[in-house]
Amino acid sequence: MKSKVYPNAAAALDGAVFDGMTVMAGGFGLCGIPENLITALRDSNVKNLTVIGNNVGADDHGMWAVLANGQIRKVLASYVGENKILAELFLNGGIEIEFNPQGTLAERIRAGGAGIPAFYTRTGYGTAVAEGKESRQFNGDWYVMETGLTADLALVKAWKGDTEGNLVYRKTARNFNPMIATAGKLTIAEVEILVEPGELDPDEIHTPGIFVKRLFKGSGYVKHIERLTTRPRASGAAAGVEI
Amino acid sequence: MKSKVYPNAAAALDGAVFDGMTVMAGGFGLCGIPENLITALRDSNVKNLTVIGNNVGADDHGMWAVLANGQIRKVLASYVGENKILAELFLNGGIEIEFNPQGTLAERIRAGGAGIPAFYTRTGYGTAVAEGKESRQFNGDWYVMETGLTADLALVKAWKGDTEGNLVYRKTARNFNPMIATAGKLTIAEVEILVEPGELDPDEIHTPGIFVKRLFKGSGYVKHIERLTTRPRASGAAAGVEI
Amino acid sequence: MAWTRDEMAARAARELRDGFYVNLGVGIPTLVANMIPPGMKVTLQSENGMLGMGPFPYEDEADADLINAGKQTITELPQSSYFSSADSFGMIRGGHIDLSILGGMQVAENGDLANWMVPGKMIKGMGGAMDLVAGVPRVVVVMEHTEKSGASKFKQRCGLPLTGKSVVDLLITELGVFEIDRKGGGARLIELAPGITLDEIKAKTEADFTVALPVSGEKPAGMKSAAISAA
Amino acid sequence: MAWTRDEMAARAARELRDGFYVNLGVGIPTLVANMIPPGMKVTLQSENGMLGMGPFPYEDEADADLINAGKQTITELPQSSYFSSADSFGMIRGGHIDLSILGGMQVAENGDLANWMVPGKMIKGMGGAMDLVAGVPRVVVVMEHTEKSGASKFKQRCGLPLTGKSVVDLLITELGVFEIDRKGGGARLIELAPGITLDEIKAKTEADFTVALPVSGEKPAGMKSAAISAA
Repeated sequence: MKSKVYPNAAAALDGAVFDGMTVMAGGFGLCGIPENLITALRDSNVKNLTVIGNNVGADDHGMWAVLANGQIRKVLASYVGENKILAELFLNGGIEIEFNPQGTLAERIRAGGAGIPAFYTRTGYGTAVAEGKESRQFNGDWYVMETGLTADLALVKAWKGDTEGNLVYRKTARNFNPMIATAGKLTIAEVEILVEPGELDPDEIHTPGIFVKRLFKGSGYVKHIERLTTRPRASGAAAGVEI
Repeated sequence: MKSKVYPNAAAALDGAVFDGMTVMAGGFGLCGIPENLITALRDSNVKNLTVIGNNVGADDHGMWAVLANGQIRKVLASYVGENKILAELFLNGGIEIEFNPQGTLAERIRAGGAGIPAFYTRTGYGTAVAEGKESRQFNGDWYVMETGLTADLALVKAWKGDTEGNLVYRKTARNFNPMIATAGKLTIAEVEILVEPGELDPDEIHTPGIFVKRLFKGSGYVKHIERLTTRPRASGAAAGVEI
Repeated sequence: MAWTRDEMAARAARELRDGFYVNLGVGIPTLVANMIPPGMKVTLQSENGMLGMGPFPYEDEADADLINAGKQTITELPQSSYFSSADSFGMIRGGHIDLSILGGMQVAENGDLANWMVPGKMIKGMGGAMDLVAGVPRVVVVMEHTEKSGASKFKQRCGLPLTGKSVVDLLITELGVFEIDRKGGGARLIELAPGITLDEIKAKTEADFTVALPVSGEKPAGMKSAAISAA
Repeated sequence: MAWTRDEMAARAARELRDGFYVNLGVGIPTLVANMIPPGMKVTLQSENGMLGMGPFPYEDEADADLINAGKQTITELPQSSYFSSADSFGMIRGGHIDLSILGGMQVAENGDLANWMVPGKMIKGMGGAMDLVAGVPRVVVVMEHTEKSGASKFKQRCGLPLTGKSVVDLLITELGVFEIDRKGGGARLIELAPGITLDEIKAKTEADFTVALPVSGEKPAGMKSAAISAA
C-alpha cells in the first residue's frame, strides 16, 4: 500500500487544493492549530476558499495568514475577535462570515463526518441564529434544525500519530480536531511525534487511522500563546496576572 | 463532598430503582456488561422495566437474569438472538421488543445524552424501521428521523475508574458504555480497578467523571465468552475453530 | 453602597453547591473561581474541552496546549479530563453542567439574555454562550445594572439581539439580585446591596419586578413595582 | 460447476483493493478475511468498536474483552484502535468504510436487500446490517442463488422485509456475479461460475437482468433477458 506518510506540509497538500474549495481546520484560538498546513495552504495561493473552524487565527498568527493573503471568501466560525484584518474585510464586504454557536458548529462537523444530514438543538432558538431555519417542538420545548457540515479538505494537528494515521491529541489542543478529522473528503494530519504502529495504545487513540489519508511530522512549531496568565511562585491562590 | 464511591452494587443501587423505570445497560453481547449491577438489579425485584441496550443477555448470562425473573416489560435492542426466554416471552406476548438498527440505537443514546432531541439517518429508510417516522430528503437522498433516548438509570462497566468517576474502558468492552454513561438521569459505574484521582492520564479518560454519580469496584467477574474461537499454535493463518 | 466587582462575584459564588460542575464566563464570572468556599468541592468546566480546571500556571509551567475558553493559560488537577469540543458541548447541551455564570449586556424580565452582539459594531461571534444558556439548567448572569448613559440593562424586553430566550434564572448586579421565573415569566427582587434603597433600584430598572426582600419582622412578597422606562 | 462457499468468498475477495477499510458480515463473508491477496493492505472493521481486526487468538490468548461483531474472540494488530459503538457507526454511516461484504436472504434487481427477518419466525434483530448497507458506499452481497425449494433469491422485488432500499452494488451467488445499478436500477450478469450456462442461471433467477459476460471474441452487453418468475 502507498504510505500515508509525506515528507512535509507542501508535499502532503500537493494535488489536494483547488480554487473555491471548502477547508476545515482544527484548533481553538491558536491552540492545536495545524501550523505547518496553514502555512502551506497560504503558499499554495488557492483562492475563494470557504474556511470552517472555530476561529480564523489571530493577528499575525494561524489562519490569519491565509486571510491576509486574500484567499478566503467565506468563513464559518463561532468567534473571530482578535483579528483586525477579518474585521476590516467584513465591514467593507470583502468577506462573508456565518456565525455558528460553538457547540452547534462542533456538532454540525461531527454530524457531517458521521453521516447525519441534520439534527435539532435548543441552542439559538428564538435568536438570529434560528432565522431561516426550521424551529420545531419536541416534548414541549423548542429546537432549531441544524445541518451537517463536510469539507473538501480537513486539516488537523495531533500530538502523536503513527504511520497508519492513528492520532492522539494533547490536553486542550484536542478541541475541534477529532470531529474535523472525520468530516473531510480528504483529511491531512500533522503531528509533533511520528511513531510506528504499535507504539500507541489502541485504547488511547483519539482518531482512528481510517480518517487520515495523509500525514507528516510537522516542524518549527510556534504554539503562540494568546493570553499568557500566570501566578507568582509565592502565592497558592488561583488569582493570577495576565502578562 | 459526599463520595461517589460505594462499597458494592447493592449499595450503589439503593434508592435508585423503582417499578416502571427505564434502565440502560452497556455491553455488546456479554462483552463489557455491568455484571454486578445486573445481579443487583435482579435482586432488587423492581418490575415493569423498560430495558435499553444492544442485547438482553444470552441464556443464563447477563440481563437474561432480570428477564428470567419477570422484571422486564419492554426491550429496546438491536439483536436478541441466543436468548430462549426472550423468544418465548415475545412470541406469547409477554414482552414488547422495539428493534433498532445498532448504529441508530447507539446514536439515539448519544443524542439523548447530548441534548439532541432528534436527528436524521439514512439507516432504515424504506424499511419497516421507518414506519410511523418522518422520512425526509436532504440533498436528494432520503433519511429517517430518529429521536434521542435517555433513561432513569444507566448502568455501565469500565475497566478502570478513579474516585471522581472518570472511566477508562478496555478493548471492545467499550462498545455502548460511553454513550450510556451520558444518557442516564442517574449513572452508576462498576469498575475492575478503582484508583485515586491522578492515576489516570487525563488525555486517556473515555468518560469524564461528571457523568458518573456513583461507582464501585466490582467483584467476581465471570466475563463469559459466547463464541470462543481460536487457532492452533502451529498455524499462522487467520482461519480458526470455534470451540 | 453598590457592590464592587469582587462583591458581585462573591454573591454569585453563593449559588455554588457542593459537588457542582460549573462553567464560568469571562469577566466577573471568572473571579468566582477564587471564591469557592473552603471544603466545598466545585469542578470547573472549560468549554474548549476540559473538566477540572486548575489555577493559572507558574510562569515556567505555562503550556500552549493547555488553555481555557478565554484563551488564558491554565493548569490541570488530579481529577482533570480532556475531551473534544463536540463532547464538551454534548455535556453542556445535555444538561450535565449544574450551573453557568455569565456576563450580560441586557437581561429581560422574562429571562431573555443578550450578550453577544451590538448591531453596527464589529461582531466577534457568540462563541459558546448560546449553547451554555440553552443547555445548562441554571444560568446566573452577573452584569452592571446600567449603561454608562444610565439606561437600565435589566429590561422589559431586550433591544439587542438575543443570546437565548427565557434562559436566565438569576440576575446579579451591583445594586441587587433578581430571581427570574424563566418558564412562567416574571422577575422578583430578592436582595439589595447594602445601602441601596428600593426606590433607587426601581428608578434604575426598566424591567417590571415584584419585591420579596428578606427584611427583619416581615417578608414582603408580590409587591408589584411600577414599570419604569429608561432611555 | 457451481462455486463452493470458499470460491464465492474468493470471488468476493477480488473486490478488495489495496488500502481498503472493509467490514465483513457473518457467514461466507467472514471467509474473505483469509483471502486477502499477499501484499495487499486491507484493514478490517468490526462494528462493535474496532479497526484492525487480527486473526483468532491462540487458545491461551483468548480475551473476553476482545470480540468481533459475531461475538467471536479475536486479536489486535499493531495498527488496531478501539472506539465506542457511536463512533463506530459514525464511521460506517459517514461513508468512511470502503466496502461491506454481507450475506443475504433476498436481493432485488433494484438493489433492495432483505437479510434480517422472516415474518412468522422469531425475529433476532437487524444488528448493524441496516447501518452498514445504508452507510457504506459499496455493498457486496454473497448468498446462495436459490432457496432449498428452488425458488430464486434474486428477485424482481423482495418479498421479505427490507434491510435497505437500493443498497446492493454487487451480488455473488454460487452461479455467477451480477452488477446492480442501485441509483438507476437494473442488474446485469457479468460472470458465470465455471460450467454454469446462461440458460441455467436464467432459469433459476426471478430478477430481470441484462447480460454482459466477458467472452472470447465478443463482449455482449445490454442483452435483456426474459423475466423468469420463480415460486
